[in-house]
Amino acid sequence: MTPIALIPLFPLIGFLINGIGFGKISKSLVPIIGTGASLLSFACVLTAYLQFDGTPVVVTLFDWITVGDLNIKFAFQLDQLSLIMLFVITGVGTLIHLYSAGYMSHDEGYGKFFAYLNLFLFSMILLVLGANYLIMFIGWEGVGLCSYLLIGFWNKNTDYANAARKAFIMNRVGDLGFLVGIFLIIQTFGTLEYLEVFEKAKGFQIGDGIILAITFALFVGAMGKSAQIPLFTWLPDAMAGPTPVSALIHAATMVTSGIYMIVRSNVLYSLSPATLEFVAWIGLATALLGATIGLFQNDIKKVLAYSTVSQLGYMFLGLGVMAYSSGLFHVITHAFFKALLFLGAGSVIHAMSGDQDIRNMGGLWPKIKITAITFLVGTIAISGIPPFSGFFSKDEILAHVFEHNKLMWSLALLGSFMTAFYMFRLFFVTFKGNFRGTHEQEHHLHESPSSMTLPLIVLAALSIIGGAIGFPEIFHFPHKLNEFLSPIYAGSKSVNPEFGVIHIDHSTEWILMGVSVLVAVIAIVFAYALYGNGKNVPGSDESMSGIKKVVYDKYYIDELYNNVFVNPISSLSKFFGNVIDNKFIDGIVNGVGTLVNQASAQVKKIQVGGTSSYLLFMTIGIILLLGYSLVPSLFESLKSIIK
Amino acid sequence: MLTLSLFIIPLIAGLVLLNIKNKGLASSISLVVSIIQIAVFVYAFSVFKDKSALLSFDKPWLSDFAIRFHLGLDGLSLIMVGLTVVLVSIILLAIKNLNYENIPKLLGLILLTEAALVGVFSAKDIFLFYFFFELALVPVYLIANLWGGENSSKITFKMFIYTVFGSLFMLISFVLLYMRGQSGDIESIKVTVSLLPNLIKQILFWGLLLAFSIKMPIFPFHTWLPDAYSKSPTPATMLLSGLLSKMGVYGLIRILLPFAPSGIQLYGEIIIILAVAGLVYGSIIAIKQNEIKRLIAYSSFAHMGLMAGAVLTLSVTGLQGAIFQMVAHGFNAVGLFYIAKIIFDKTGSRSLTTLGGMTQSAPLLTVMFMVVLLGSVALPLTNGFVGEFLMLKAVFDFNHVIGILAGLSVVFGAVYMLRFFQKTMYGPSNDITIKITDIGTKEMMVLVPIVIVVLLTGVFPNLILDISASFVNSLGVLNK
Amino acid sequence: MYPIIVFSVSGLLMLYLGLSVSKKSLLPINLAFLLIGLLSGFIDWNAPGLYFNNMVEVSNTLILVQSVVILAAILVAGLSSKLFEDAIDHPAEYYALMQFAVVGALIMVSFQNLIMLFVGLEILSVALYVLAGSDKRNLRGNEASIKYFLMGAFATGILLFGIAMFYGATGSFDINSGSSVANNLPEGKIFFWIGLIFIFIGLLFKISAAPFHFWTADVYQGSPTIFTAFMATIVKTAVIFALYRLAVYSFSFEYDNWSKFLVIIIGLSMIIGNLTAVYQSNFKRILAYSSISQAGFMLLSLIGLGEQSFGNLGFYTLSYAFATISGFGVFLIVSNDQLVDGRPNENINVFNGLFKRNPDLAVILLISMLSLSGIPLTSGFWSKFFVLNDAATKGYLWILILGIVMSAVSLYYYFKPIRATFGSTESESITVSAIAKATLYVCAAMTVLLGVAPNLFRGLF
Amino acid sequence: MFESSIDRVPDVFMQIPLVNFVLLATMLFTIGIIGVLIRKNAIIIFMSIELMLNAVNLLLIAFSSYRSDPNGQIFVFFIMAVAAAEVAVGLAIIVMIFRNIKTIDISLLNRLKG
Repeated sequence: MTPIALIPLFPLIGFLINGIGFGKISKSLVPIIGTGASLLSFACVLTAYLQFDGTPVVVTLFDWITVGDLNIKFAFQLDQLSLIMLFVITGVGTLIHLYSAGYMSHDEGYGKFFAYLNLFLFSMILLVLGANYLIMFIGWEGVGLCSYLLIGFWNKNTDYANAARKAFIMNRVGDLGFLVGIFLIIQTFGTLEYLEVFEKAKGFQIGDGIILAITFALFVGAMGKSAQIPLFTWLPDAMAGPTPVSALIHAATMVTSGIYMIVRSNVLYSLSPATLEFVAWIGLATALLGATIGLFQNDIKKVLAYSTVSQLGYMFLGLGVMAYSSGLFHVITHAFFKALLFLGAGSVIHAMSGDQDIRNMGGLWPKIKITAITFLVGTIAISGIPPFSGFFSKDEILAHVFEHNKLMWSLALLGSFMTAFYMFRLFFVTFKGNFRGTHEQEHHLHESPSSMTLPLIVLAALSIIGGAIGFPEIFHFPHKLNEFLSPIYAGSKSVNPEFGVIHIDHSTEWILMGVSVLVAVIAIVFAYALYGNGKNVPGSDESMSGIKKVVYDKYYIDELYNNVFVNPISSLSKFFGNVIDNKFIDGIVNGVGTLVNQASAQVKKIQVGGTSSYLLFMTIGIILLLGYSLVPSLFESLKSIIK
Repeated sequence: MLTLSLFIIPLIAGLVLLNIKNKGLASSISLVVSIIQIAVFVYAFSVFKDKSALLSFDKPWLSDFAIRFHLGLDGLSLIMVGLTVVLVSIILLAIKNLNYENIPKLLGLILLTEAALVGVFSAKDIFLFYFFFELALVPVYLIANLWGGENSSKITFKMFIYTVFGSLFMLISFVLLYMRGQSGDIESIKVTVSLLPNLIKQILFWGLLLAFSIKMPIFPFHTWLPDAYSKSPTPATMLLSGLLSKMGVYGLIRILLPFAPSGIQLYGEIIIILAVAGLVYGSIIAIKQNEIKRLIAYSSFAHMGLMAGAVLTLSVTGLQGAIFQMVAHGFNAVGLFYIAKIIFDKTGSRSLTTLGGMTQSAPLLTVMFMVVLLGSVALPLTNGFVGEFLMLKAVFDFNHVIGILAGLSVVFGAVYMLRFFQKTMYGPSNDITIKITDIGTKEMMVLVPIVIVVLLTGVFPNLILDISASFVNSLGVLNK
Repeated sequence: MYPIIVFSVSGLLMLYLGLSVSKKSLLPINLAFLLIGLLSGFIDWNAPGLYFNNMVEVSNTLILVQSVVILAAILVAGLSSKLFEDAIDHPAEYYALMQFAVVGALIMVSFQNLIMLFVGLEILSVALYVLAGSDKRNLRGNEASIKYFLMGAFATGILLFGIAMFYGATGSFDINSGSSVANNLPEGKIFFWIGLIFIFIGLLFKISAAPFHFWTADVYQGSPTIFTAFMATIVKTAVIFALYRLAVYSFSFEYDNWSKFLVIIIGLSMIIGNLTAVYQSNFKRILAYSSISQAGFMLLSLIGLGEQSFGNLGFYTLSYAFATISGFGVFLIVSNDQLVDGRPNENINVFNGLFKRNPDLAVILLISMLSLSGIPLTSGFWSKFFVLNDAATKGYLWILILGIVMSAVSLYYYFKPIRATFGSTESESITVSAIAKATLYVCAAMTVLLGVAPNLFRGLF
Repeated sequence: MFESSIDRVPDVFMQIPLVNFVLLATMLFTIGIIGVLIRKNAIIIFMSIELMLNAVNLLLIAFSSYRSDPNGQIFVFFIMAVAAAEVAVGLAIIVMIFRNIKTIDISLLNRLKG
């Protein structure tokens, strides 16, 4: 077997061992197997990277589905894009596995948890490593399943189980779009293999209707998986899962698969500017929506969740303006700092004995110093302060947006202002001021074990230096990421002349950078002014009113969905089941039976009587019969007699 | 001869079992029969490509009427017979460990059903097909009646009379055909069928369609199904949902497609719309069902709708998908009903409102349930996905709007199946579910093979698709 | 030919033996006579021809049909074992009457002259009038008997008028003379037509085709069950073959005309028979109405009237005999086991819980009902298939569809007793005498055997 | 009528045409039927049936002599013999009923219904 095929194999084996052996394998062995599988996988990625010579490697394991002319192979494709994603997945994945070893150590479902995590890694690797859309779809649905399993990990709680179900079903809605996209691709190109599809796509004109349909359908899939409007409401609910899950799945990897998919299909998207425009606006809207809701949330993980929604919006915004690399760049940096923030939040929650409400925290800085410092690093990174990684990726997106559309840029800037504000609000309220929790909590406050802090430190380091892979052009450093990825965009370049052309001169770019940093700094100062002393604690849920309450309650979008989709379908289900099915259709069926019965009762009536009536009926029968058969022949005979 | 033995072994064994009382003996006989059947089938499978003559059995039956006792296996039949043989073995295994009275007779009746099903799936003569088609119902009817408790009599009778009513229309069609052709041979009728006058073609199409759509069932002929599935005892339900409903799809492919191509050209679209309407309709109804078996019943009905729609698109993809899905759904439905039975036996309840939290005391059951459930919500790498993917593609290619509507069932499927899962396994446990025990070796012996099949055919669907391809390619009535 | 002689003699002998032999040994003697009669028929095997001054015909196929009649009688006799010993004072009389009735039936199957038809019919009918009323103290039996008698005699009158007209038109009673009227004058044709219709009506009455079926339900219900079974099978067989002979030999050249009204009668019979049966709760009445619809199906063969029709009818009657006798047989045993007001319970609910009480009986009942409703792999399926096929070849599509739709309706009432057997009423098990058991087993086994391999019998024709 | 075979026709038909016999017999037969239909007394119904049979006898004899064919007359003997047997059985049945319910009004016999 080639090392490429080994990449998904190790997590699969890890899953099987931990899954089948659940309850039988000793507790100390479980994390070793789980983390080991992830680490081995990472090692394979590294090997594959070292062996990689710049041309895509396709490894076909077997023919998966062969029907008529359509042959879908179970094949992996290793190229620049999948390598980048694999590094993120296995790298961050390994760190989170390590973190979980400490975080979950008191949970009874310890082995199960690691099994699920490994299964997730396996699915995610399939998603990015597949050589065709259907393998991607396997991973696509597979990560959805793992997300379901992990969100519902503490399924005794009905709300958590509901959140898990909601996530799966919303994803399914998106998956349907993806599936339609796949059907359209088969119809259009006759194949699903990336290389063939993209090669054939070069023959299409920009703005071709079918490409529009394909890209749009695929984007619907991305909306579901990457929590974009209108399919984003599951992601905040998904915070019901254990925190490492939020970090791995709902921040660093799974939710970015939509971005991966679009980058992967960049040829198609470049062919369809209309879809790109749509993607950009959806991304922007999501970024703003997420940011506004994030302003008022008081649950530490919810803030991060909406922040994730918002950051994903930025990524799509970047993709929408054809800055594929920038989107991907942000995926990477976001993976670092958002995983860091989540894990840090996990560490805080760990310290707070499970409490997630920031109104009960405060003054944690001296108690859990490593967590606090790393958390601060993450916060700075996400706020876009140079030279932290978030600055570079976000700025690159903003630059492209500026060139594309000034209105978009200003809105995006507003978003980044809010981002910096709510993140620092979160930081100040959590770590500054005095402790507001109960005595038991205060007594229990402690720094997390090293298996948890080590990942924090590593991720913090990455959050700081991660931007180095993509310096802006004006710094006169090589943009490593762009260079590495450029073969991926060969198709886009050839089909869309707009792709990759930048008109901004250096002075404008300097100004743009300056503006975005300034905005972030103002936001931080603003946040400090409000919350920096730790006195100004957000009020209780009841005290909110007006617009603030609407935003705090997430614009009542969940309620809207309930009223527009969930409740009508429930009523429809009952109506169909009880009325249409039972009363109407079955009524007709039973009615036929009743009809026969009734007819029978009527027919029976005339056949009950005395001998005379029987004889009478018989005689009538005879007469009728005679008449029926004799009248014509009698008539004939008479005619012949007359003749 | 091989096909004949596949038919005759369960027949004889079934008759023997009906006449013995000893439970142990009966169990071992049924086990032996299962093993022999599977062995014979595997052998038939191995000779399928090279020495297919071994698979055919052809003797005159009614020489005056040119009706022959002709059994044979082609790609489609091989798959269906294989499904029957394996699934019946699993059902037999499952039954033995359930608490039913009079197990030997139950096993015997199941074996008789198997014989009839093998007959249906391998018959090469229309009359033979018709006989077995009708006959397969009789033992199931008896099972439903004898082991079904108080109120099942009325419901199973409705099912019986409804489906027989449908198949009588098939008989009309066959008699008409037979009078025109003076032979019952399916292959030769295929050739001559285009010469028939229009009226006969019409009657043929509608008669056959009615028969098969009641059997499957297709909307709106389905109302016997929810009651029949939910009120019948589990063995009968397993047979009905896993195998008997497949006779309808099989009939569509084997009989209707080649016999009434002109009718399908004319009315195919309406039928597809009906089928997809049933798919969506059934899925929506399933969302709010609280009774486990009823929920699975509606889900089953929905799946059958998609199969019918896919077949009538007359595309290679649709047919392949439907054939694959027959196998997949067979296993999934049997698995689900078996799990429903386990849940009922352990808790005494089939209502979702009273269950919950079972995963805490029955993790193994949860896992098995999960895998079967994933199969039936068509998660990739399980068997459900391949069939559903191909069928949806076929319907989508046929008409984008219908295709997307059909695709909605994928979403709804997730909704009701996960609700089912959540309301039984997740959530806080209650008085009923707290003290249950997990499943043991007996149950695992049934569920593990199902799970293996679910995953194996999901990862390697070409195992089945390769065989059915030989049939589909030779069908010759498909749109290109 | 020989069976007629055998039974005429043995019937008389039986009457004498009844005086001297113990009750117990009468049944074996009766069965022996019937068997001798059955075998004697085969003396004429491969000796076809007309006998007794062209009064009766003998041919291999007719011998087969006669065997069906005798076989039915044997099976009914087999069922009678325990019953006759217990309930009836002078069973010999009834055995004798049954044998005489068989003589009548045999004559009707093979008559060559209308005189023989009349004589055969009367021998059969008069014997049955008596048998129907054999339970003298039972008012229902009395009623059945008088109804049967009055209406039977009325029908005989109709038949005779027809025969007279036929004679007037052709100048002969020979069944082949019908065609001679073709050369006759137009006035003769009117006589002929009146004759044809009246003869048809007379016989349709006996076979209880609608609308001449009114007596059937009452008579079936009122008569002792054992004789109902006898009536249902033997009369039907005899009359349908009589009709067949007339249709083929006397009336075939007028086929185009009479087939038109016959097909209406068939349709009526199917509709009325099946539809009325749905609402019944008395098992004998259900079977009575079922027999009306079965008569409709049998008559389909006359519509077909091809080379195969005779064989089809032969198969139909045999299959019908097995199914009906086993159905009545199970009912007889079960209803005598459960008395209501001192009389056998004849309601459907008598079968409640039968499967638990005696599964064998339940299975036999199931097979019988499946066969009557025409479910495949019972002989009933083939018989219906044959006759429907017969009719369809003549282009009567609608009757084919009607027949099949009505089969579906018939399922409803045929399954009433079956559903009852699965009921859970707890009651003690039923014991069955050896001979009756054997009879029932034979019937059920033959029903299935002929269903699997119809050529065993069908191929003989 | 029947001119073609006039030379074979017996003398009586020279005075009374065959059709008159047929009409008479038919009328008798019809009277019999009407009697059967409207009377309630079993014995009278039975007598009406006998009337029908005798109408047939008359018809047969007429045809027989018109055709100069003895078969018809032979048939009449058969009918008479069989009718006698029927009478025996029929009267026995009627007597049996009379013993049980002291009447022979058939409209009172209606216990058999479904």
